Amino acid sequence: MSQYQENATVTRVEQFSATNYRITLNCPEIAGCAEPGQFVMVRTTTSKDPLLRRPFSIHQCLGDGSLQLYFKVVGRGTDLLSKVSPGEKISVFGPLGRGYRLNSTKPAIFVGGGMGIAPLLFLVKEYCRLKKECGEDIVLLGGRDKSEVAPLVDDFEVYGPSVVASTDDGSFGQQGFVTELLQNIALPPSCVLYGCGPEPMLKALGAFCRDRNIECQVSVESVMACGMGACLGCSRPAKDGTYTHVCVHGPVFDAEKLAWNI
Amino acid sequence: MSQYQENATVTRVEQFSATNYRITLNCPEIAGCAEPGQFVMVRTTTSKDPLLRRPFSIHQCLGDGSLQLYFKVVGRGTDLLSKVSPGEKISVFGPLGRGYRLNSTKPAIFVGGGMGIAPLLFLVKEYCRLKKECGEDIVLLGGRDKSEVAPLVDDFEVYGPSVVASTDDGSFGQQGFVTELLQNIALPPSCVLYGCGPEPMLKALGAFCRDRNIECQVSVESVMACGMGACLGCSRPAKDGTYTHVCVHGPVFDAEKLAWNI
Amino acid sequence: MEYLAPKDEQGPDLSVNIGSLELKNPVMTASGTFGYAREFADLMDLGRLGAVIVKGISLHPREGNPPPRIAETSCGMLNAIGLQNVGVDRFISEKMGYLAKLGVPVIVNILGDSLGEYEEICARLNGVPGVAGIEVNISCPNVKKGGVAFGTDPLMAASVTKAVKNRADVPVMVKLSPNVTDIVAIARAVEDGGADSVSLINTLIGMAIDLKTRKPALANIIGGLSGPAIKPVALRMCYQVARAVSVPVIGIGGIETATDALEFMLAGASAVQVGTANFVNPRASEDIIDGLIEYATTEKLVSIRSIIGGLITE
Amino acid sequence: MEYLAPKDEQGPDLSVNIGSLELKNPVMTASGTFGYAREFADLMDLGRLGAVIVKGISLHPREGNPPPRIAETSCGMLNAIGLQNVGVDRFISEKMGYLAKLGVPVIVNILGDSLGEYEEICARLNGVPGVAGIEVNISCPNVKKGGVAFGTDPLMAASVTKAVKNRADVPVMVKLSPNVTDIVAIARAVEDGGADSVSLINTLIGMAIDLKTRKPALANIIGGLSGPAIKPVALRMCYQVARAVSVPVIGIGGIETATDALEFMLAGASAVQVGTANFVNPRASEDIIDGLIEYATTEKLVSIRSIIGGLITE
Ligand SMILES: Cc1cc2nc3c(=O)[nH]c(=O)nc-3n(C[C@H](O)[C@H](O)[C@H](O)COP(=O)(O)OP(=O)(O)OC[C@H]3O[C@@H](n4cnc5c(N)ncnc54)[C@H](O)[C@@H]3O)c2cc1C
Ligand SMILES: Cc1cc2nc3c(=O)[nH]c(=O)nc-3n(C[C@H](O)[C@H](O)[C@H](O)COP(=O)(O)OP(=O)(O)OC[C@H]3O[C@@H](n4cnc5c(N)ncnc54)[C@H](O)[C@@H]3O)c2cc1C
Ligand SMILES: Cc1cc2nc3c(=O)[nH]c(=O)nc-3n(C[C@H](O)[C@H](O)[C@H](O)COP(=O)(O)O)c2cc1C
Ligand SMILES: Cc1cc2nc3c(=O)[nH]c(=O)nc-3n(C[C@H](O)[C@H](O)[C@H](O)COP(=O)(O)O)c2cc1C
Ligand code: FES
Ligand code: FES
Repeated sequence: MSQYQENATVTRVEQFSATNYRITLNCPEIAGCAEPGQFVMVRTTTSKDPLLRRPFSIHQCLGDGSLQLYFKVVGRGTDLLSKVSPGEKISVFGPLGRGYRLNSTKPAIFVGGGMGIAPLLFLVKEYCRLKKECGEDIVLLGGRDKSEVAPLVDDFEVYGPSVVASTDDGSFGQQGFVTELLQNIALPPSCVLYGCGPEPMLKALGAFCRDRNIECQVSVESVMACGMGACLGCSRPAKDGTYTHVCVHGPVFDAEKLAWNI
Repeated sequence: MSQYQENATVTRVEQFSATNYRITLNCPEIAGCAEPGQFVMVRTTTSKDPLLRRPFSIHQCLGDGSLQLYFKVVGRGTDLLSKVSPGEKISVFGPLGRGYRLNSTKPAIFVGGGMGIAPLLFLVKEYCRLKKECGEDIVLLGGRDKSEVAPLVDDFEVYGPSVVASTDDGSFGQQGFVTELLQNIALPPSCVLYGCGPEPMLKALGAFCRDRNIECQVSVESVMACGMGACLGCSRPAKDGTYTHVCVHGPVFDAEKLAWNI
Repeated sequence: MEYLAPKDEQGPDLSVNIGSLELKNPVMTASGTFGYAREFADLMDLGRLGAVIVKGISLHPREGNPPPRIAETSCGMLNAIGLQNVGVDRFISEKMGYLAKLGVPVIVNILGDSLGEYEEICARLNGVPGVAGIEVNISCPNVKKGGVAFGTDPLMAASVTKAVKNRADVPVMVKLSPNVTDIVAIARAVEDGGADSVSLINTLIGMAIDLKTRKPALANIIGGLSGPAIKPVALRMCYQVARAVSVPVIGIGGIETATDALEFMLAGASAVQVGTANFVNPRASEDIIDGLIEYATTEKLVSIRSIIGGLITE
Repeated sequence: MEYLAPKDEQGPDLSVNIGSLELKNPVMTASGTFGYAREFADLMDLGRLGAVIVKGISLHPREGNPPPRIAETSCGMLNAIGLQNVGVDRFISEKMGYLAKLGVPVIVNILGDSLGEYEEICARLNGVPGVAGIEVNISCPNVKKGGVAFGTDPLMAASVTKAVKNRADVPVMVKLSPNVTDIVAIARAVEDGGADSVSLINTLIGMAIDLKTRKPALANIIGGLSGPAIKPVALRMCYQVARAVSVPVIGIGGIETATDALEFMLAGASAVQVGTANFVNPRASEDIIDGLIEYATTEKLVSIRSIIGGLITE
């Protein structure tokens, strides 16, 4: 698992809603070895304020050495990132962490909530590539409103799985949480579930899968300073009472291994 | 003397050389009451780093509420300022300090070295406007090379005075310092000299004028935090042994009143 | 006095009490960063301030340090003004007239090299119209005790507090230095000495060097660090002191926005002072007051006082 | 040992001496910010470092503090890792093997709650191949003395230094806390206690609050402030200590570039440590080494040592 620090050129900026953006970066070294579920640390400014890099899941790796990030503006770092223009350079460092373990013989359910959709596109693409035929696989996408989900549906469908969507306000797909969608679908036998999204959703996914004895891998977040195991800042309680570190032991964990604080 | 803090819109960015820029800002309140030799404090970023505003002489006030700055990139603040684009907004606060006292009955020599050229354009314009006829007045402009001086010559000549230039490398006008030009021109009787530029040049102007009993007003620099008399940071030794404050007592002083440290 | 008008009837109640001093809102301007207020008259409505704290005043005028006196650092600045000021007599005759008419409590920051100097300044300020309080800067060196700052030793800090309290006819706020091992010990000593409130922090001692010239950036070599860079230290000290003393605490250090001010209040500050931010945005203190009104309105606070010390630490 | 190769024959002489420890250049990585070096192997040439200082090691493993452990502040960050580490035995068995092969001096940062713990860690490190020095973190609370940090009292600082010196078979660097009234007094005490060098500064104690949740940003409430924000304080302390002691001083605090490193050296540091910058730019320490080579070349320095203490203060 090699890691690279690249001065990536921004090649495209897409704005999906007032706060949601997708940017495409040319960083061939990172894109060349990234795996689904891994993340990168991005410098959003050349100033010393904000000082630290920001972690973002790898949304997609394209064959031409590009890598995409899908993100929401929540603070100063993401605000700065949303304002980059094609041609600008930003420092990106990765790929980092442990991604999803791909089990290409089993049918899969992919559940993404809000920005948790980000890593799933790369995951679905790789999963379907390995599995060749993934018509039985299901992608559940949940968001606040239409603008958070709709622009991505085609990107998922192109790989073959069926895509079902929900929104909090009912403006697209079913109204409600993505976990409600899950209750209502017919699960393929001996499937595996891959999730990413807010903590309450991941906790619910974990409980759902435990009840049904389904393997459940989730990608979680944490405050991070280094993103690569050097600062020990990204600790999070594990079920065995110890701390695990999201940047090196995760961000993807077996839901069973984690302790949920909420 | 009113002061305003305006969120000025950048309307034009001109690049004269690798390091020299002129930007035009729309800030009607400040432009509406500024006097030649006064300055403004500019925020070059919305980040907290660099934290403080930067002082810049008012290069020109145009009738339409615009104000121009002419500056050289020497560090991070000026670098950021050189990268603004038309349409962007930056916070400008002023007009500040005491400008040149205009003596419109006397013939005038204007001497600008390097970025010291900046305030002189506004000064020459106002001087010539008050005096109506300024064919006897002389503008001496000195710079490192052609790119620092040549683009501005027309802007001065349009107001009527004769313009003589020198450059350190001889690429435009006479080779040498602008103070050498001064030695060689015929001074109109009972003239007044207005200077702005590096300290050694100003010191030399002061000595030159003292010898000839000519009134000499110079604009000097200092580190500044507030630009308006609140921090007492911009002190500079005066000839009487006290400290004077560049932002409120200057930046224009009678050369006679200052102590020169160099 | 008219400036004690407790609250603005139009909006939420922002008034706070600093002991016997009632302020219409918790936003004051920090000493040395707001001149004598007049400098800001064009740029904001001075009458809206909770209080104005003026540049430190000594018994005799001081010329201050040679330049450069200022250097920028990452998210902060260093200053070594050297306590330049006009001296207490000229302050009263030249500056207090204007200040007294603002309709805002004026707190006079004072400094001295000996107990006697502190006492004498208080004596001269007694009865001067418009003076609503005294802030005692104890970061100054005690010339009689070998130049160790009054503010670094609990006994010395207590003695200067007592001296000022004995003389002053207005409430006394003591301003603590952060350059100490145990700020809580100093705060307690000052409280025991009779301080009506404590304000903190003054600047951290720092230094900057210009590699090109190989010289210190300040002629004085060392100076005081202020601005957003020091906010975490200020917030921590404020929190620790507020839990340890029962007099009101005034938070200072890197406050630029209403959010910053509210964080200090959560940590236990009854009011705040805005310093370096005045240079970055001359309207900073008024913007903070507006931000507090907005916050109190959105959060439906009956009074801004309800958030003082409201940090949830379970 | 091969890592004592004094200089890179290709470029200017960057070698410096920290007492008996000769480093091929003055750039080390600060404890707790560089893991156990392996984490950075892909991102830079570890073999170029002047020295590696590893995460603080205690006698027994420590789990560290609950999350959140980190918060960003203006030009800085707070951490309350809680000294999480694998303990000295697992450090030796699991980490030293890799480190010893880097060809770079490895300095082990150690911490304890009592003199006995410090002594025992030294005893276990004695003779371990690759350990070139010990850095003693004295910012930890002394459990026997009511939890007051060893580093805040000159007598306690001296006693921990003596204890470590008596046991250690390698040079001892003592790392000073900046959260004190008089860092010079601590530095002198530590020098008298036998320290071969002093490194400074450790983090300033700070705090951050999240207004939205009304909670501290760190679960531990307070934490250590590092990064560019603290550089002016670090530089000042470095300057003061370097003038007061005769052992080598190692500068730490907000160093991100070769310019920063050179400023510390002008202030009197014989070497520097790079901390938080490793997070911002994982190649920071190597970039600094490149920058020093460039500076030494441009300035035609026979040796980088010639600028140590070269600040011009006339
Ligand atoms: C492994 C990993 C992968 C991630 N992948 C993505 C991704 O693909 N797309 C994406 O949009 N984000 C992702 N995040 C979250 C992202 O890193 C943060 O949103 C970002 O760091 C916020 O930076 P900021 O400067 O804008 O906000 P800050 O100024 O740091 O914070 C602003 C406010 O937002 C809050 N905040 C911080 N992080 C989050 C968050 N994650 N969600 C909501 N509020 C937050 C803060 O508490 C604060 O109140 C990921 C995080 C991790 C750890
Ligand atoms: C009243 C006044 C009017 C001014 N008018 C103008 C003007 O019209 N045009 C203009 O270009 N500049 C002008 N200046 C200078 C200008 O303010 C500085 O160049 C600017 O603040 C530098 O900011 P920075 O962040 O780019 O550099 P910094 O990062 O602050 O400094 C970078 C390096 O440049 C050096 N430096 C700082 N100031 C100067 C300077 N004045 N000249 C050369 N080197 C410097 C510093 O010592 C440092 O080594 C004026 C200054 C004053 C006080
Ligand atoms: C230029 C300047 C001058 C100052 N002068 C004084 C002073 O005279 N007396 C005093 O008690 N504090 C003085 N201070 C300290 C401030 O009042 C305040 O305590 C400190 O700057 C921290 O707040 P800030 O980070 O908001 O600036 C001064 C600060 C600055 C920046
Ligand atoms: C995340 C983190 C962990 C740290 N852990 C230790 C430690 O274990 N032992 C120690 O002596 N210092 C520790 N430090 C302090 C640093 O070594 C250094 O002294 C401090 O961060 C200042 O330098 P900087 O501004 O370059 O980061 C730690 C700092 C950080 C940011
Ligand atoms: S973010 Fe630094 S160890 Fe995980
Ligand atoms: S710059 Fe603040 S007083 Fe002149």
